[in-house]
Amino acid sequence: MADVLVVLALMFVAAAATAAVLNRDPARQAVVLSLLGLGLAVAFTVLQAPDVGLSQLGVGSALTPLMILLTVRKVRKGKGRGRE
Amino acid sequence: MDRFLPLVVAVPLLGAALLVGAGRRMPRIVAESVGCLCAACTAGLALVLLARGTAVSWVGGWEPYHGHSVGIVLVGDRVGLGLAALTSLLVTAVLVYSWHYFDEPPRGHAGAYPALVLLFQAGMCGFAVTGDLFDAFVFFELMGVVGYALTGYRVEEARPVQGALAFGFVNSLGGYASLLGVGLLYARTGELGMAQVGRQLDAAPRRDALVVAAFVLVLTGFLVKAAAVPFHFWLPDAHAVAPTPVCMLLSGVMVELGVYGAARVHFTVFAGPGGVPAEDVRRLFLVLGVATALVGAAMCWQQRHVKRLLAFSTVSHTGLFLVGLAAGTAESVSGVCLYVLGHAGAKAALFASTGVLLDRHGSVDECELHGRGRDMRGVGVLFAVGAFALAGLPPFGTALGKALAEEHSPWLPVVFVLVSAVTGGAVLRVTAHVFLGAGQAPRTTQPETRGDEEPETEEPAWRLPRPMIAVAGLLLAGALAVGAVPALAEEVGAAARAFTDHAGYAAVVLDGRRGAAPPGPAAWWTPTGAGLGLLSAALATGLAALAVRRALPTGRWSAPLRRLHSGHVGDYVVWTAAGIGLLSALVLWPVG
Amino acid sequence: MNPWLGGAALLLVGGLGPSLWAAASGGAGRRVVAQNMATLLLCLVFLLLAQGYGRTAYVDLALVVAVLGPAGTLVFARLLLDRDSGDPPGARWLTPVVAVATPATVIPLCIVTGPGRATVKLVVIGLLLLAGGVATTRAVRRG
Amino acid sequence: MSVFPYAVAGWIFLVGVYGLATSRNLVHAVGCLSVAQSATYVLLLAVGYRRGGTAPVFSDTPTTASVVDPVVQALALTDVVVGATVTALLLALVVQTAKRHGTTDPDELHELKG
Amino acid sequence: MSRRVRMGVLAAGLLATAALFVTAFLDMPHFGGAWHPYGDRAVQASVNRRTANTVSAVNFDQRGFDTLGEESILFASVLGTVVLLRQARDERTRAPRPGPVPAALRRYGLVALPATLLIGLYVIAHGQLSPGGGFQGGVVVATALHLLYIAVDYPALERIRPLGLYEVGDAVGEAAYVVLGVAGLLAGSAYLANVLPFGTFNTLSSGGTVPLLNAAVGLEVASAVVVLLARFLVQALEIEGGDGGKEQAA
Repeated sequence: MADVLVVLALMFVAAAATAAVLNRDPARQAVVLSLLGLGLAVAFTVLQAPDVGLSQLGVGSALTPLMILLTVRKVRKGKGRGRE
Repeated sequence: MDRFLPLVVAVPLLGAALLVGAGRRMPRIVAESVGCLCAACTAGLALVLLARGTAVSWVGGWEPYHGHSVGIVLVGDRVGLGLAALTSLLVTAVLVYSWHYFDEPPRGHAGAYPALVLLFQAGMCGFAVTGDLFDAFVFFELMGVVGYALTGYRVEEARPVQGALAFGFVNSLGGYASLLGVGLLYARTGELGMAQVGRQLDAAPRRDALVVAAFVLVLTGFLVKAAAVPFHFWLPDAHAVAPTPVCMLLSGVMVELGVYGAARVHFTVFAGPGGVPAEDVRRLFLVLGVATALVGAAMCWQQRHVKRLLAFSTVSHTGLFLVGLAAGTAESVSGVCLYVLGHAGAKAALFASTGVLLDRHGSVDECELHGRGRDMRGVGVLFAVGAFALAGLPPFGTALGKALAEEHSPWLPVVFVLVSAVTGGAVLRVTAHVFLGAGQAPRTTQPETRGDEEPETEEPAWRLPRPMIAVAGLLLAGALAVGAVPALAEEVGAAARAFTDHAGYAAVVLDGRRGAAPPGPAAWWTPTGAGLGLLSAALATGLAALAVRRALPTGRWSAPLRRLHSGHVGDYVVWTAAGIGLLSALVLWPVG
Repeated sequence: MNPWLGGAALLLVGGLGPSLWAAASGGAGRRVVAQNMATLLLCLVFLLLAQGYGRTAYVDLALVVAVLGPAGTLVFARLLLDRDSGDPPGARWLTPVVAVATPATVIPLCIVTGPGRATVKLVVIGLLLLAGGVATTRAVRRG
Repeated sequence: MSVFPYAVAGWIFLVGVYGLATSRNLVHAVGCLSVAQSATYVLLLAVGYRRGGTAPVFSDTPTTASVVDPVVQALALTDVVVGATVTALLLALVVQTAKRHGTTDPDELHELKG
Repeated sequence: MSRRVRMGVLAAGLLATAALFVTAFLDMPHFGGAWHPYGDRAVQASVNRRTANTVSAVNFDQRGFDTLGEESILFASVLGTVVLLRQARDERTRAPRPGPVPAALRRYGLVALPATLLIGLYVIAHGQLSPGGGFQGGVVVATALHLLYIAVDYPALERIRPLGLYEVGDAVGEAAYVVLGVAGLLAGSAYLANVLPFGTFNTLSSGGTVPLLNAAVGLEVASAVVVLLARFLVQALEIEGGDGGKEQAA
């Protein structure tokens, strides 16, 4: 049973990683990256590493998306002004 | 005394924390003094420890019990501590050089620049003295992170941020490849210390794909740092655009630490019966080294952006370091060590002199600067001397190092002489154009990086900045001393014998065996070595003279090679992936 | 076969899998809704895993998701969603799913755990999850 | 099953490198780099797993319990921090690149050539 | 490189790397095996020193030097971000306008903030006992403060964010870690040696220096993340201009 969970979680992680790479728009990629982070947290937990899972949650759920989206916002703002 | 070894990392870290914590209230002069002081103290500590011989320190007091420990070991053997001392001395020189260098420090962060340099020092020293694979990765990343930030320091301009990005992407990727390799080694041996991993591999020799893959992956990260072909693309982009004092560190020691990492891991982990066969490693270093040396030299000759030219010369000399390592003998390794010492002095001095040019004329473009350096005789002399040091004119340390490193194969001297002549000749050409106004201003039509940089310094200086020139002069004197002091060469020889001793390293670290270094022949100048050095210096002069008279064919032959250096992050990543494949092919190449 | 772990596997396949699919395709609104759904279900997955492995220490993960998950969704709602693009598809299912799934997981867990500090923690997580679910739904649907 | 977790780690690394190499947007490239890094976490933790083992945390379990390897977990923890900080620094550089070059497409960065 | 060449080289490189991976993985010890010599020693050492969370013991005691490097990386990257995202000479700031936020959301933010803060502090404080520790808790604490931005508005965040103080906190955390290491030297032992009494297993004060180092890391991480996000927020919301160089070139 434990192995089944490991396989499921790792499959989820692999799928999320692939999806994160294939989503070329950075803002939308950020959503997938956040799911990748959540998936990794589950995978770490089923691999009996809750400490790592916790830090992945801390980094992946709000911090990284916030940084990426703020970057995207800044970058788009700059571009928009350039066109005017 | 050994237990003070971790302080070579802790002191700069503490200095950086102090500079950031109190930076708001700190006048600039205090901040810069604190930076210099911390760097100098670390240098002193490293030198004291170096004088005492090998220092082994188990951080946290976790000494091994029956050869096993749960802690991290720092191993200050003579090569590691020597590099830490070199790094610290160079950092001190750089901090003196950049006294009031930048026009305005970030608002409210007067200490930011010295703090970053101190963190850089901590990363490099930590990497040099660690005896643990994962710890090496951590300090590798610390070096990297600070390196990216320092490279992109001048955010007002377009190029630095682009160069820093390429640096960041490629180096981080290389670091992760290394970490994957460490993971594989951990799976096989259940250990992380280099000595322990090496012992475990030898205990049950199984030279299988796992060991090869671990070797290739760990090496990938270090060779990215060392800028070996095809991992070298980031280096010219980063070195051309980083602030000049930072270039002195990047080219002077950081790249060499990549070579050191590769050599250290090879000798401590993979050189035993359970590792990678010596002839495979030899092939790998030889092919990669020769390719790197030739590509670097060819590209170096084509540049008009002086910092980029120097960056490519670093690439090509790194190639020669790798070639020197290929033999794997104590003598060739001692040659590489001397070469690295001499090169650090010469290259840092050349960058320092370039910084003076940039400070005065707001450009580092060979064409634009044509003849404009006539009134800067002193800088011109420094440039020319630096060029001869690169070319390997005896008695510079570079020449002695090359002489010792090239002797193990009959055709290697050809590569050494050619590469030294081309890179030295390129710098001499610049000297002739800029400081003598010789020939006509060169023109090219190819797509290339021009040297019209913004000045980095406070205001155009009307008087030559004395500290900057003094630092450059001192660095050149150091490069000269490396080749002129027999005691130093003797010490380096002993250091190299200990460095290449696979089993001896593990005995020192794990069994606490502190024998005297195995005796060996003292390496010193030979007539052949000196003659080859003179030959390459003469060739360099000739090449420069021909170039000034335009008697050489134009650079059209190199256009395809130049197009590969596209400034495109995606391309660089592609080459990194291809490089992993190339490394595996070289290691696994069926012999005979 | 441990029913708690089975439940976690079921939620992983039936809940997080489709969420990933929705988060990786379609418009911004649909993605944010999927992300929100994923964090809410993830919290329940952690609770079930903690019970299934018999490790109360793992409950801390659920506790952290219960506060950071909604925070993440609010980040997306604030910086990714268009203000005037209306209700994203699927958003109206968020509140019912949370309202049903949270008690359906937490109450049996409380019963098994019995009264004590651990139960209080479970109840707190459940409440945080409900509050977070309602708030994020509001934020996602505010358009 | 005996190699599946390792294979997942390898796949993630390759996919990340692919995305990084073909990316047309630097922010996306930073995301791909962090994907590639996830491979290292997965590999490390897979290496340290012990079947039937539980987390090496003894606050709620006897110290005689069979546990998985805590060392790789400490390594992965360090690695996660490294990943987050590198992401932050690279994003800062992307912000400045966008400002100074007016684009985030690596194909349109023309300053450093030859 | 042209697109086709790039894809070709990439395909070759990826295939070779994949082959390398596959052959190596086939030689790996099987997944889930029982042989973990270093791990077993680490568990033993941790229990001997009465630290219930072995991972924390490895992080802060046995391999504390790694964590010193890790915290320095964080410290360096925050400093690097501060330097890289500084306001350039050709840029100016503008006061951001507060955006409209639904009242329900605002209420949630004001309730969730203290709850998140408490949870973060709890995770830091129990680092040597249960999963968690300075890094994890520090991130949660920092995220808690930013609930003010994402659920209320940016000016509200600015009011509780005296940046200078957080920068000092970042430096103090880093310095505290370094100095605690030196304390081991001063006590006559090694750098970062665990020289304090180990206490009683499974209590808050167990583990000797582990809780102290843990607290130093918590302080540093929380402050560092606040400073880091502040630079991004200022760039995205306040700073304008900055393509002066581009315009001149055009």
